[in-house]
Amino acid sequence: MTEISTTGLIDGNGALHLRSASPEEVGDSELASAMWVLRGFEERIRELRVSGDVVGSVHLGIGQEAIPVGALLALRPGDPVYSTYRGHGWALASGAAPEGVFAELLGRAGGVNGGRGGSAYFSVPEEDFYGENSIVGAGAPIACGSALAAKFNGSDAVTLTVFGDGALNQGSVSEAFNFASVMKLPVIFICENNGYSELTPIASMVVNPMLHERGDVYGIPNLRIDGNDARAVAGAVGAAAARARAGGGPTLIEALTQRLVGHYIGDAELYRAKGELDRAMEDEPLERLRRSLESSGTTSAEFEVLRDTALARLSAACDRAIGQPFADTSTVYDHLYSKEAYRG
Amino acid sequence: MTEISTTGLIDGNGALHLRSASPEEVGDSELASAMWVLRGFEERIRELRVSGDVVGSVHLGIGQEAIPVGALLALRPGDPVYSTYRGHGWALASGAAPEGVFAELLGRAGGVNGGRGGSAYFSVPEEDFYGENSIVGAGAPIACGSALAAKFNGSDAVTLTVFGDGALNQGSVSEAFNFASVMKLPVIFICENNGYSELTPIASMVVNPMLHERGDVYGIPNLRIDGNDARAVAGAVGAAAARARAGGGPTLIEALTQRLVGHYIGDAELYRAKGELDRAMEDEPLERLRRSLESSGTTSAEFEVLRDTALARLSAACDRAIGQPFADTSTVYDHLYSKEAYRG
Amino acid sequence: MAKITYAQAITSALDRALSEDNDVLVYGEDVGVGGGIFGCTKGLRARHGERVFDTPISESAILGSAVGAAMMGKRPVVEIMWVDFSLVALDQIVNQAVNVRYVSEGRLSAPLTIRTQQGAMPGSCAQHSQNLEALFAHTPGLLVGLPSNAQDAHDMLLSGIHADDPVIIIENRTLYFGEKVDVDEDAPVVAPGGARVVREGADLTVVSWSAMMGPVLEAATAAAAHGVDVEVIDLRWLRPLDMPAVFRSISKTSKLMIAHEANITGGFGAEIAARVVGEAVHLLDAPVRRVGVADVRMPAAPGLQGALIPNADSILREILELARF
Amino acid sequence: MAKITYAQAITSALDRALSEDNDVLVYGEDVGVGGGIFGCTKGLRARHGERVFDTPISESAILGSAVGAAMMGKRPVVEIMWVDFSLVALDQIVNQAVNVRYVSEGRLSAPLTIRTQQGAMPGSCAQHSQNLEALFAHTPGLLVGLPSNAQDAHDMLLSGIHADDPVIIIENRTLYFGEKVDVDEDAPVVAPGGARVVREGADLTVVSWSAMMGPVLEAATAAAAHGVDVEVIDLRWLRPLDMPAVFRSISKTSKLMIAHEANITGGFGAEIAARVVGEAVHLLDAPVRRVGVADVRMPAAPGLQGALIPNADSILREILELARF
Ligand SMILES: Cc1ncc(C[n+]2csc(CCOP(=O)(O)OP(=O)(O)O)c2C)c(N)n1
Ligand SMILES: Cc1ncc(C[n+]2csc(CCOP(=O)(O)OP(=O)(O)O)c2C)c(N)n1
Ligand SMILES: [Mg+2]
Ligand SMILES: [Mg+2]
Repeated sequence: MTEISTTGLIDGNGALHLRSASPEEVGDSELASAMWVLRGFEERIRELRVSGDVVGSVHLGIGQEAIPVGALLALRPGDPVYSTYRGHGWALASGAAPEGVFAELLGRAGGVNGGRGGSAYFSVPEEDFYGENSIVGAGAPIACGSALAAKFNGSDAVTLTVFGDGALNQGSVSEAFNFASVMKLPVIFICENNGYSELTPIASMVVNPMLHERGDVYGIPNLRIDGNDARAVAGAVGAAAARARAGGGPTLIEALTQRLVGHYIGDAELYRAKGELDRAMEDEPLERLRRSLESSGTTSAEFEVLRDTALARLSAACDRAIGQPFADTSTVYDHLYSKEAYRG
Repeated sequence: MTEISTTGLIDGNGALHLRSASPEEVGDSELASAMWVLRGFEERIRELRVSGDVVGSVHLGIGQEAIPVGALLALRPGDPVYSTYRGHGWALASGAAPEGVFAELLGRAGGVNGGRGGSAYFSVPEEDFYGENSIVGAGAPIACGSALAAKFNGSDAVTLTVFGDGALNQGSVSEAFNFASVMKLPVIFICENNGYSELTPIASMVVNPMLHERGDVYGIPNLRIDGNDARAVAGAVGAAAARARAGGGPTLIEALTQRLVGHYIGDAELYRAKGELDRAMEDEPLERLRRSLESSGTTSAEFEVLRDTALARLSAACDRAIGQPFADTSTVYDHLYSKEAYRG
Repeated sequence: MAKITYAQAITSALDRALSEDNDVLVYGEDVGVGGGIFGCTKGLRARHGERVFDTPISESAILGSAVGAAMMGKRPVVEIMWVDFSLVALDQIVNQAVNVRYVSEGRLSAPLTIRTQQGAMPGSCAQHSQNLEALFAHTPGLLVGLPSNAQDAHDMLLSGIHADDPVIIIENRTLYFGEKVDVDEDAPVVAPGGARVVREGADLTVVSWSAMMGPVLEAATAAAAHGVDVEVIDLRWLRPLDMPAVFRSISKTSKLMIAHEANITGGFGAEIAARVVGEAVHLLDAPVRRVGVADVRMPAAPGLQGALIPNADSILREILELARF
Repeated sequence: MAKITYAQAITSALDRALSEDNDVLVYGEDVGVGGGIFGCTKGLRARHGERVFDTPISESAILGSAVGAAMMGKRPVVEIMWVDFSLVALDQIVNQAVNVRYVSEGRLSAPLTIRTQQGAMPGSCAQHSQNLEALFAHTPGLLVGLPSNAQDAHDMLLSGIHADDPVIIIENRTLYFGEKVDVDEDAPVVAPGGARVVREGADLTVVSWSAMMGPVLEAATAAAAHGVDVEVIDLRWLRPLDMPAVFRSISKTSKLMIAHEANITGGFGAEIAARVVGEAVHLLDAPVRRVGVADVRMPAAPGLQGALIPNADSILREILELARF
């Protein structure tokens, strides 16, 4: 029986410390706890969106948690991460304290960007999370620049950027692939293939469904992995990071997953066949971990303790965020330029 | 000994009639004549540029003539053609009368676009030459739209678009590949691989030099051919056109060639190694045809007749163009919109 | 007459265009099977089949193919989901579509219609909140319309589709699901252009368009209570631009305010002010006042947005100040 | 002091920036080994090695990587060969670079510098002739400079590289190979901003920038012979915008003309006119006159271009007409 650790990777504020953990030493229970932080965060946000405390388009990563958790286990402090609008989990996995992210989505002054970024476009540079991006594909070239900086700095930082299946059809992503390849940049491209771009199945938008093969023509090593298995993700990202740090250039990882919810909160999901998600529910990362823990002797009560511990910390963080004042409107003109004089 | 035809594909105005010819029936002498029209046009333009009668950036296709000549032999009247700024030869091969193209570059009223397009951005819709494009890569999506129209019209027209080796790194081209593939559009993409993008060798800008393989990931049939051999080009384009007309979708053809001149007239070509073009001069399409004709018994005097006939017609056309009035400045506001009232 | 929303008026116009002209194609991301992320194309695929279709997330391919298809005689109506996304493929509009007719001396044309939507909404981020009409209005060869109500959303879209030129119709997503109003779905198709006086007044003219019309009209009503009689013009089209309508109004009121949601510097309000001061400065007895979003990026938090986006109250304050001049 | 051209002044500034700061990177298409299609980066690769490099023809990758590298502390100076090409990748400027600082509340910044060039030249086609400064000046968060002479080309580029913000320096290729003039290559680096009065005059103010400064100054000289004393302001930066310099001048002259090569409608001249009529209309005793290219596309033929692009003669006519008002 694996020893149950409810807290190894979560601190008292609900912040994850995946970057300093070593994937090999992390047990299923710790993985489950970490994933509960991501899942619990999203579920709480869904409630807040429905209640109107959070507003606007909100894209949840429910079902996709194993990718950020696995990836960040394989990365180190100082490795920059760039995600899409579906990025709450990536921020949390990078190490962002939930309070600041809750506050951001709630438009509070203590939000990681003071409420300016919102759900779909915030960053947490302190945790090397260089931010979400709400323009499909735009993060890929930016991540190349981050890797370029590391290369010129002689640093061994590896940049990771993530985008969806649909994003592969955006020209900027192809440009980024070639640019990264020809410059041998230390960057990892993760394609979260959740089968859909908003309402449209990727299967109807490409002829070759092996999306990772887009790397072939650029000479970018590429592979397809089970994106619902955090260890598989950590393994692939770890190998890619090692190659990148050794000067071997970029890797493209296609991580198969499913989003168990709508594209955004409120999406009626009319595009899904009835029962389409039934199998996915069996396959989803937390259900798998539950089964795995069970098979190694963990009871469901014990599993619930893992979950409840994570949720309790999130809940406290959310309460603190709600207790914050709203973003101060008197500062709304600040920080457009480095100098006030440039506003002229 | 092949019979020498100096005129089979050239009419009295120097216009080519390749679209209605059948590639199988065209002899080397006819090919040579056609190519002399393209070569002679460019050489005359070079003189006119140096003398200042033509101004601005002018991109010659000297050395690359076998691609348009071969391609248009394989196409039919009504098949739309879209080229880049290096498009004089494509226009002529499409069937444009040299006088109108000379006049266009000379800023004359009778230019194919009344002098508005100039060397790098003119069209000859009457000959299904839908024009040059001076934005690298932009023609590829536009050609997809042309093919889309054919598809919805139930027409069997095949659209051909051409771009350079460097253009493959422009995002819009990747988007066009996927779009054409997923919609099974009747379009032929020709990549004229002349080894350089302006001053920069393509070899230093891609990891995989087999450029045609870019088609692989999109499921686009693709091949690399000798672009200095008009028959090889006609064969590849003919096969691609047949597939497209049969509903089989796009093809990507990489045609290897060399430009024997600078990127633009005035380019000092400092980027070339000494002697780099020596071999190319042996390999270039007209020299090859000369050798081929010679080996089948044509004398060099007879070859010169072919050339001189073409040049004489070009020369007459050029003189007529020079004799035209300059573009009328009083019409410079016309044709911005379909209705004058929209200018408001 | 049907009682429908702004979004439904768009669907209705597309339906009519597809029915009346077999050359009309309607496509874009999620536009076909899904019916559009805002439902503006709902049911069209079922009714019109393959002429309504989904595309990859490839704005250059969408716009570029529309240019090519239009050159070959089709009438593509393509959707760019947010105006912000046009920036990944602006080339196909500004370097391509608008040159086709002019450069070919009218031998070719590119009668495509681009539908997009813009503006900020509580929570929308800086990359989904811009108002970019000024970019398009600075592009000769393009026609630019911004409908502020359901009837115009219907009519202006049809005007665009029928025009033999590239047209961009910029909708506003805050208007999509408003009140259902009577829309004449058989209204005759007219040529693009023409501002509309939506409120007559004697003291001061406010020119506005798109979603800003709502707060402007509210402010105008409120101003009446303060004894200021405001004339309100819905400009509707920035190209063609109906300056005569503006001149007519200020020749009566002598005071001009322009209100838009775009950032002020370089916004289209500047053009209107410049035309007035260039051609009719004698008609004015006060400075031209521009109202818009200050020159910052748009933050997501509703409170911060509220501090930036003009509303009925802030517009009323501006009206009263200008009236006092 | 060295006698150098505008193009060489750019090379000199880049050389200095590369020498003084190891974080400076200079890259773009043909920029490295080839030394730039206009030779503006000639010799830099030989002197500074890999920090000066060539890229694929991938403007999104060029601009996007500059955003990312700048966020990580580098000082990328990237070239977009023609301003027209920025339209294939405008997203990386307008949706990305300019949001970094504002949205992060200053936690991040993106101090990239974009060098590009614009304008028409005899024979240049509609896709290589645009003047797009108004698009950039409508983008809060960006600094926008247009040097009109070699010293400014040198100094403003260094100002841009040193600024902790995204900057676009729009050069003009008709200026690259002009006369060699004395350029102080050790001039102190100052912050962006500040217009310059290049000719003092009492009767009428002309505000202009970039390549239009030449014909404007010629026209001003010619106007003197007609008894009209023209003050000429080189605006230099559209952001930050030095309106006080304009106000100072018109408080003396009471007459304002703005001349640019961009299309008139929606050009930046409109903004200046609007600021004046919004804040200082009382200083004027005549309509504000805008001079620019009429709203068409740019044809290639030199004769046709000549009929569209303002020159010393046509500007003089406008000056004299305005002076007579
Ligand atoms: C350039 C651009 N085009 C379109 C959109 C609208 N959009 C937002 S998310 C999305 C779908 C993206 O699908 P995918 O890449 O598979 O990512 P997922 O949402 O599934 O994580 C689209 C089309 C956008 N944000 N940016
Ligand atoms: C989007 C864009 N970027 C850059 C340029 C400048 N440019 C013109 S031609 C050219 C090189 C193109 O090389 P290639 O595609 O190989 O075609 P070739 O000129 O060799 O025929 C470049 C970079 C452009 N016109 N458009
Ligand atoms: Mg997806
Ligand atoms: Mg080439």
